[in-house]
Amino acid sequence: MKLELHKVKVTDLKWGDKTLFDGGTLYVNKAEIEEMLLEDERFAKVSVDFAKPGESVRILPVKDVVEPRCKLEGENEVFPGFIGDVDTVGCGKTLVLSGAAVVTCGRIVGFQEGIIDMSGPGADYTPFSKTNNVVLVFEPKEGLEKHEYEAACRMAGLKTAHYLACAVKGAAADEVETYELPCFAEAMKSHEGLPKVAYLYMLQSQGLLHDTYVYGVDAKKILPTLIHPNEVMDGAIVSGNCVSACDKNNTYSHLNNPVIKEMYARHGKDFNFVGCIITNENTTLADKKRSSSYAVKLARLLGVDGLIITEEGFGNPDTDLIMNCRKAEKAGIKTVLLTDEYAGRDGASQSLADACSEADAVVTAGNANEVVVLPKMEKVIGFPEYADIIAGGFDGSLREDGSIETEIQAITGATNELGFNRIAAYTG
Amino acid sequence: MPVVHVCTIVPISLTVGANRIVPAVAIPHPLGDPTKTPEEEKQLRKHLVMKALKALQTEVEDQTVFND
Amino acid sequence: MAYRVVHYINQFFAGVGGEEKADYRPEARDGAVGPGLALNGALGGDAEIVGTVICGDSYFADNIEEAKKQILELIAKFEPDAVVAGPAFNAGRYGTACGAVCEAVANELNIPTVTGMYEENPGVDMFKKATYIVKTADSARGMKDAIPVMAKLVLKQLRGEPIGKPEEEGYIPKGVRINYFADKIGAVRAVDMFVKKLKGEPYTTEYPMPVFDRVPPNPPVANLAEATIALVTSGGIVPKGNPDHIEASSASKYGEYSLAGVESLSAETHETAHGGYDPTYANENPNRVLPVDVMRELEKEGVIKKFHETFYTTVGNGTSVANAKKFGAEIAQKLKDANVTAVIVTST
Amino acid sequence: MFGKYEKYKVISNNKILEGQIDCLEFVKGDALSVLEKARDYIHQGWALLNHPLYGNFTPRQQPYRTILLGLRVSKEHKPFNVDLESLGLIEKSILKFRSGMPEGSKNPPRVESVAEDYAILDLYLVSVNLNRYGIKYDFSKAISNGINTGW
Repeated sequence: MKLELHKVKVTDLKWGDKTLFDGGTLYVNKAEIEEMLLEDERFAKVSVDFAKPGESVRILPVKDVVEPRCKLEGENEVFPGFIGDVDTVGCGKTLVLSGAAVVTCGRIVGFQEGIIDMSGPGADYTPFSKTNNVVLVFEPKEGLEKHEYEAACRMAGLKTAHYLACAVKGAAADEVETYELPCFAEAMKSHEGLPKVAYLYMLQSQGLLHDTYVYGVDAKKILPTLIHPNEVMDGAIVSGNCVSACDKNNTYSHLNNPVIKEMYARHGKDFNFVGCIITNENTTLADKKRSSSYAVKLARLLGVDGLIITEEGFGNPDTDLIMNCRKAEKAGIKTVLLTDEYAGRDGASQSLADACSEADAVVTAGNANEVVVLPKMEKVIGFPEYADIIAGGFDGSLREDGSIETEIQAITGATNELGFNRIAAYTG
Repeated sequence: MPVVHVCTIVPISLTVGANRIVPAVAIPHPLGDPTKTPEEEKQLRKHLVMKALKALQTEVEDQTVFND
Repeated sequence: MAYRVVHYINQFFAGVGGEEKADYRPEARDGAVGPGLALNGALGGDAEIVGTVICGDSYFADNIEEAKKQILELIAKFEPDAVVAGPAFNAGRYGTACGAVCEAVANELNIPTVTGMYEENPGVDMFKKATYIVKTADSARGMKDAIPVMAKLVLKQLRGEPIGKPEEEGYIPKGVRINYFADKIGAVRAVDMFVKKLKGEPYTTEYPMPVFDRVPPNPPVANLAEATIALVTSGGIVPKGNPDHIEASSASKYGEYSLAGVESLSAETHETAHGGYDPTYANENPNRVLPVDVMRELEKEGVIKKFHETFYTTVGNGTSVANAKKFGAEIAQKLKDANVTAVIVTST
Repeated sequence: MFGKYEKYKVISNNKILEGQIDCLEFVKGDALSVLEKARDYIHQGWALLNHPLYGNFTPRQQPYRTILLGLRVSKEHKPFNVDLESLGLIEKSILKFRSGMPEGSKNPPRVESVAEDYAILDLYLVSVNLNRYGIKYDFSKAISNGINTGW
């Protein structure tokens, strides 16, 4: 499968009568978006706003972040099962508005959503302080159930991302990246002498408001399966969860999965990257056992020498991570794990809820309990009063002067376990 | 000075590095069984302690679990 | 104005005398004394040793609470901005005193502290969480190397500068996880580590998993009929009312209780302090956890020579490995001193 | 696999489940007391069917816990046969809860204002597992139990 990402660099956002792209600026027709989204009867109100890098702006509570993409050539459309049909994606050409993002913002449950600061110390922690954000703020119809509201917000984010990308069709790409991996028959024969490796990609799948979708299918209902990394770049994996902001993989980070990117970069040099296995993180122990065994079995069928394993979330997924690691290592497959930590505010508690001696190569995305103070911003998009109850925040965290004292758990993408950020931790 | 560990959850004892291990009855009552009569229960306890003493008299080279 | 530093040292380094002077009582002197002169130099004028507090190692060890109080008062009088203790190298009592003084200063005066010890000094395990302990050689020959590292750490704290990784700054890890921004993103670090692991090259995990120790087995009891057997339990059996208030979980202490004249435990005399299991059965009949009735019987029957009349008890539930190790070492020493032949440890 | 338990037990302090499930043992108390109750049953041979740390909450965030237990169908059932995996998990989870409790407890989140959210989210997460094991309950009744406030 071969996929070209045609990247158009967005450096500024402006309101316009027509949504179009000109000289690095994305002009956005606000009314058109609001109208489009209000077609969904589940919303009572939708408003659109901008948040750009360096501005004194805070967005909260943030649900998801999506990068605008659409197909230029090839079968189907991006986000299969939501925007596109359920047919295969990952081939042909895809337009990417790099440097831009759609941020969805609304109170689904009164906690578990995140904060994005566009400047100040908080901006160092979130990857989305560096993107030009089109922010969607929702209010639901009265009496709408939470999981229905989540589905509506999810769909609205994807729709808007697709809409923005479609309006830019025809613009010259600043950069074209090509991603190609051959079929297994060929992959097994190529790059003789290099170890064969795969990526084991864990997806949050604990239940309503804690789910991830693969081609529109709820990931808790899948058995671990193979996916081509190019499919992920076309939006085959969509986030549908409202779990802790710092370490849920929002749709943006699935689309731009840095592990996939880096494994492609080293493919043919340091190893032979043969593919991705996706697995889930269910809450019944029987499912955990079945999925970890099945995922490792797939790795064995592929005959790989090594697996990079990334976790999503914390707590019970630590058990999935350790099961995956232990079963792979017992099968003679070398593993590296990517996780984050909950070591307490003083950093003195046990970081993970599970452990095994086989897990001897771990990369950490930092301690999510670290406390930071986020100074007052001139403008707040969303609902500032929720700072108090957002995960990681606590009573009194929204101070009278408008600053927020919080654990970085509340910052969107702060301890992303796909390894999106530079943050790490050591034992001091 | 040899030590014997009488405990219910043998795998934990193995993990923490005990060298002589005698499995016990149950977590809330490692050396007893409330479903038995007091006499039977004491017999059971004595049996376990004797097993522990036997373990203390046994030469071991590695972690050893003393089953019946 | 230079920061004010107080230096704590023992009688030996103060030039008072050796072991024969180890009961020397706490005393304060103005300015730097002994190793303090070198330390003062290393502080380079940004900070100055305004006073030195001296205490004999035995006096401290024998009167810990009282000594701590006296020393703290003497230190406070100098109105310091920071306290440096030692370095104590491999001297166990001195190391413990340095650690305890630093801990008390941090808690009571809320100012930065630094000490220095050899890795195997027992003070390290006891106080590494409470203060920065610079890693030193095992004897005073390491003074020259230790002083500048300690000076740098105290200055960094005084100036509010971030303290780097233990290997960069030369201190023994406190065991707390600290965030920092690495040069590369996590995914790149993971793939780098992955390539090294695949090639069999050395790599360092960013999060070491908790590990457990192993000890070689001890030789067996040769003659049981001549043996003294002791009971130790992590099942939390204590005299009724839990006189020492051993915690239901995360125990910070163990209990040491006499069984002189006790033939069997009962619901009237003993109970469990353990919060990790349903206590109904243990409270009904504590012999179910600590088999005193059977031990007495075996003693009478001559199967064993003697049942050791002191038992040791703690709560295994959630108790930190460091505490458990400390309890274990102390209990083992006491049993050894009492000429116990072998031990039965019971756990729930 | 899913049919090998002869009995189920649901232990919960989630008030919206009260009266909705036949095998429910309702615990009046905090989340930790639910875990401790479950642990006592595990010590007596019950197996844990869902991970006690379900949902991505730090222990001091989520006031509700609902734990599913199953008793194995076994001819030679030993009374005190402990399921080690269950035991390990419940112990680790209790430790997590204990270590997480003191932290911030001086400033707990304003739970009252979001208590209903917490209760409903707990139901959402646990309903997947209840369905999995065919444990009957009335989802919409429980939800309407919970909705006292709009959002």
